[in-house]
Amino acid sequence: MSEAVSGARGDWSGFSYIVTNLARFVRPNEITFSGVNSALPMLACLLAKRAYPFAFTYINVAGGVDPNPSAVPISSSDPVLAEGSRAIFANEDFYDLCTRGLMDLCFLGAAQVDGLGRTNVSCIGDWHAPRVRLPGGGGGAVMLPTARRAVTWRTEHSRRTLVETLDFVTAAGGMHGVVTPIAVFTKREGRLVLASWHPEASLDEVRDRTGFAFAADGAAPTPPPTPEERAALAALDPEGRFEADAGIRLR
Amino acid sequence: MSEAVSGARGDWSGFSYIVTNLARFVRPNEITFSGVNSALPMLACLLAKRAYPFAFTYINVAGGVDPNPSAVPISSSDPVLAEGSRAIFANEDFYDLCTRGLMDLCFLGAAQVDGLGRTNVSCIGDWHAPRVRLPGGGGGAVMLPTARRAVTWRTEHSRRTLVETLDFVTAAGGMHGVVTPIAVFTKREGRLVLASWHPEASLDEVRDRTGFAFAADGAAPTPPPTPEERAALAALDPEGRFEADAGIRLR
Amino acid sequence: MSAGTQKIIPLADLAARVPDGSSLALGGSFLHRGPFAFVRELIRQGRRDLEVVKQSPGYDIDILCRAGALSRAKAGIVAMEGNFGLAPWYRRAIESGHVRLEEHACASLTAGLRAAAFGVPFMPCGGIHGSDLPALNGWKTIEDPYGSGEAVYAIPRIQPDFAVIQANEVSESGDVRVYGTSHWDRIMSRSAKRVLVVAERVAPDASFRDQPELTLVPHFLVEAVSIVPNGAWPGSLWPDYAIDYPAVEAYMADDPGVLDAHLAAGPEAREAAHV
Amino acid sequence: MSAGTQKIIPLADLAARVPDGSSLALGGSFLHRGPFAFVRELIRQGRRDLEVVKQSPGYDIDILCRAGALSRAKAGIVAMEGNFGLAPWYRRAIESGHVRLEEHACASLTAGLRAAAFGVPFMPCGGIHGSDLPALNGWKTIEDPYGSGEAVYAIPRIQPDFAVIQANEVSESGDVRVYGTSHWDRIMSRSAKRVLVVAERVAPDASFRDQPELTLVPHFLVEAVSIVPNGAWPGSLWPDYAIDYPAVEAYMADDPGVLDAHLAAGPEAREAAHV
Repeated sequence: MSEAVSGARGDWSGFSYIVTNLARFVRPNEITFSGVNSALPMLACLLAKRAYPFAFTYINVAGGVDPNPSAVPISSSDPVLAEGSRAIFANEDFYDLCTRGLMDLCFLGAAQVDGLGRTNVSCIGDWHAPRVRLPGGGGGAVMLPTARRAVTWRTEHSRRTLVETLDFVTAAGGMHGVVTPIAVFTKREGRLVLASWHPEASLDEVRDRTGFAFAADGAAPTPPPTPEERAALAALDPEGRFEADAGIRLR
Repeated sequence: MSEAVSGARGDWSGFSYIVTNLARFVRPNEITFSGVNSALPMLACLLAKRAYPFAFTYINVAGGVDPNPSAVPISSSDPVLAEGSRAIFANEDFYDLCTRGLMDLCFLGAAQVDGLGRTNVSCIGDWHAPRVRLPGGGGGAVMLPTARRAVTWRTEHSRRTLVETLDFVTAAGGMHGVVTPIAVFTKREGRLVLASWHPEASLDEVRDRTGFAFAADGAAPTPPPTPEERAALAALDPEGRFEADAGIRLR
Repeated sequence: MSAGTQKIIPLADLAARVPDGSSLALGGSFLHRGPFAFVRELIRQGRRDLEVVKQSPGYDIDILCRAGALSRAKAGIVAMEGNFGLAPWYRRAIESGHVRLEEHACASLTAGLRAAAFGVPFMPCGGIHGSDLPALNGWKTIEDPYGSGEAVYAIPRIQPDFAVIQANEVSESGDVRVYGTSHWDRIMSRSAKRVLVVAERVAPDASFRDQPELTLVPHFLVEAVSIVPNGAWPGSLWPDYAIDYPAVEAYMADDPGVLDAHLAAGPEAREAAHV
Repeated sequence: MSAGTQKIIPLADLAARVPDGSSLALGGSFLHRGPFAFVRELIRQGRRDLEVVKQSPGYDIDILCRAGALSRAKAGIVAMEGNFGLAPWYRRAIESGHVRLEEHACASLTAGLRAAAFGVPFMPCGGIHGSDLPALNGWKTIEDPYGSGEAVYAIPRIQPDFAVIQANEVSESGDVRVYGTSHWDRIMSRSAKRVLVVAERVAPDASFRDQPELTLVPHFLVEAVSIVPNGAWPGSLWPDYAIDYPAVEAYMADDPGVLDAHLAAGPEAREAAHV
């Protein structure tokens, strides 16, 4: 039995925690975007469409605008994500939408995040002689400063992913939220602050495993998934395939 | 009986002279463009397609690419000019094509032309207090300097249309040819020079009626229309409607 | 911009969204696929101090001048076209100083709209060198910062308050489809603060799902839509109808009562009269 | 660019037009609608010193690195995607210094292509502020010459030698049609010096005449075309086929003979073997 199904019994997997908390950044009537290399935000957007009682515009890197994909693809840029769309809103278009200030919520990937919400998706080590060459920021350097809100996620919560000092600043600007398997951060006065932690974790654990200092006043355990959120995720990943592929552990 | 038909009998109307000589600027395998307010260049491009034994790409302001219009429209921007086209190449596209240097031949309108091949399509008199507000240059200021060759026409050959000093420089740059009812100019070393004159006119008449000085070495009477050119124009304007609307007189 | 709400409203309500003083990017070109019923409705509602932003306006700018509704224009070329020559009321409005023109090349106007669409303060534009337009408009050149030696004119951002697009078909949610050339409608719809649409008809959502590539403007960029059959009259709307030349000719007459008679002859007015 | 000539040629001839050292804008994104048969053919022909210009390359850039055919890249994000993670041979090529990367944001790369397409030496690009990328690439800011106080990054013109587009359908003359998202193919086709196309099939000219609005690249911008059914394998080509995940997984194995076996398994190789 998959963790997605077990999640429905009461414990809250890291996979479900990330997808659900990404979805909770979606707001009514806004324009929300998910990109390449972004299976978890793609699932979050599809979850929000199913679980929340409000309308919003979901656009994605496959050119889809409020699509009705016949299947949930492994690749978050799969053209099936434009299936059922009444328009193709292709790459130039959604980047321009963002730079002219109309992208309400944008999910962007990161390898490292610092306490200012800046990201590194370029390299581990020196850029010119990297220990690891990472994918690169894709939309980041342009979208992070220009989207109204940008949100990222890390499947590992550790001092190597949530760092005091980035190896390289791929993108800077308005990161509004960060979700990990055990915590949700939001931004306040230019710095990431803890909004909530996984009910099975604790403030101390989050501090221990985070490389940057952060405020936590007002933070509390994350409200558990609603029945609608659970049902939506179960419907999107009935076999637990995405959950298994993601391989996310709380610890 | 229309002048177009009478033109087929031997004399050469100003209308036929302009259309035919505009068409003669079209070269094999090139990209040629006709725009708004440009019935004569539109007819010239359609004539070239019918009369000349070579292929070229005809694009127009209606988005057409080598169209097969079911009728020749009165308006040179009529969407019928995209009929039969296998692509729509819309306004942004053809302007960009020109600015990046790929527009081989571009027909551009003018009210006044000077000896440098610059044009005024903006005003008669002072721009800020014009005696006559003219249409404006449309493509001119961008296309004239960036097209490989630009050609214009005037339906009146006079010292008020072919001037020593423009009232306003709407567009400057590479005007390669000018056709009037009685003359064809081309550009040499930065100035318009006479290439040929209407067989019923003369070099003296052209000098008399032209406001700018020009060289005329090598100029001669314009070769009369070929049977193919006559037949093509007759087919495009079988009723002489365009000829009548244009109302062009040699004198 | 809202998602999923009912966007199809009467033409009078659509035009009522435009306050006095607004700048309007109008779709189409000359007598082709312009939002002409919309423009007439603005006149009926007595709108004043408008600005037209359009590369090649004609009938639309002329009738706005004739009605005294216009104070400013940004345009590349203005004419009635189709043998009708200059736009006479526009011409007089400029010559008399009642309307202030910012004269453009079509492509420089597009460049200004691109700056708005791309979210940058200015846009380099090819050509223009040697023209008197830059001095007129205060356009500045920028040297290529990468040392090519090229200097290019920078056109300042142009962000109209509204883009008004005349379309063939919309979906029930306001997705916009246009046949034939899209003129500058795409960049207008991406640069304006708000997008209004007048369409000939509603087409089934399924037809948009079948060919989403044909959609020029997705619904979420569209604020509201009116359905006005023959709304581009007296102009053309490909492939549905051609220019009504006799109607344009009648409009051109400079006699008392002509404007009122013309406004009354608009298909949207005759439709409203039946209600 | 020629008009009306026969443009459809064998894939080997198409790839032979690309000299060593060329820069190539490759259409599609990650594993979707990329000109992958073309890329494999370049490898078979032993091409060297190539540059890939693409916002989101993956399999294409990885296999070129694996074959030692690449020396430079301009890219925004590079990954195999679809659970395969990083592109391993690309990663090694960068880490070892065998390939020189100009790292972009996807939109900055688009801005550079736009500069080429629009015929200007540079293009302002939104965002970027605060990133280390400008220092890396020597990108300069330009103050808005119209006094807004905004400073914007100028991206230098990027003009690839070739754009190579993987299409669903072409007309007999080389008009190009793509279904679903066009990714960055449009701007690639307008910025490169030469445009080559690989298509699944030829569709009748009449179908292009019926819906000219669907044509992404008109024939006169296209130099030559090859017809290669399944040419985007092992990637997807909507709506005809999806990613062949087992084939990608087999490709990922770091064992001797894997690259050769993979090249031999390409539909274009199997087709050629039958000739």
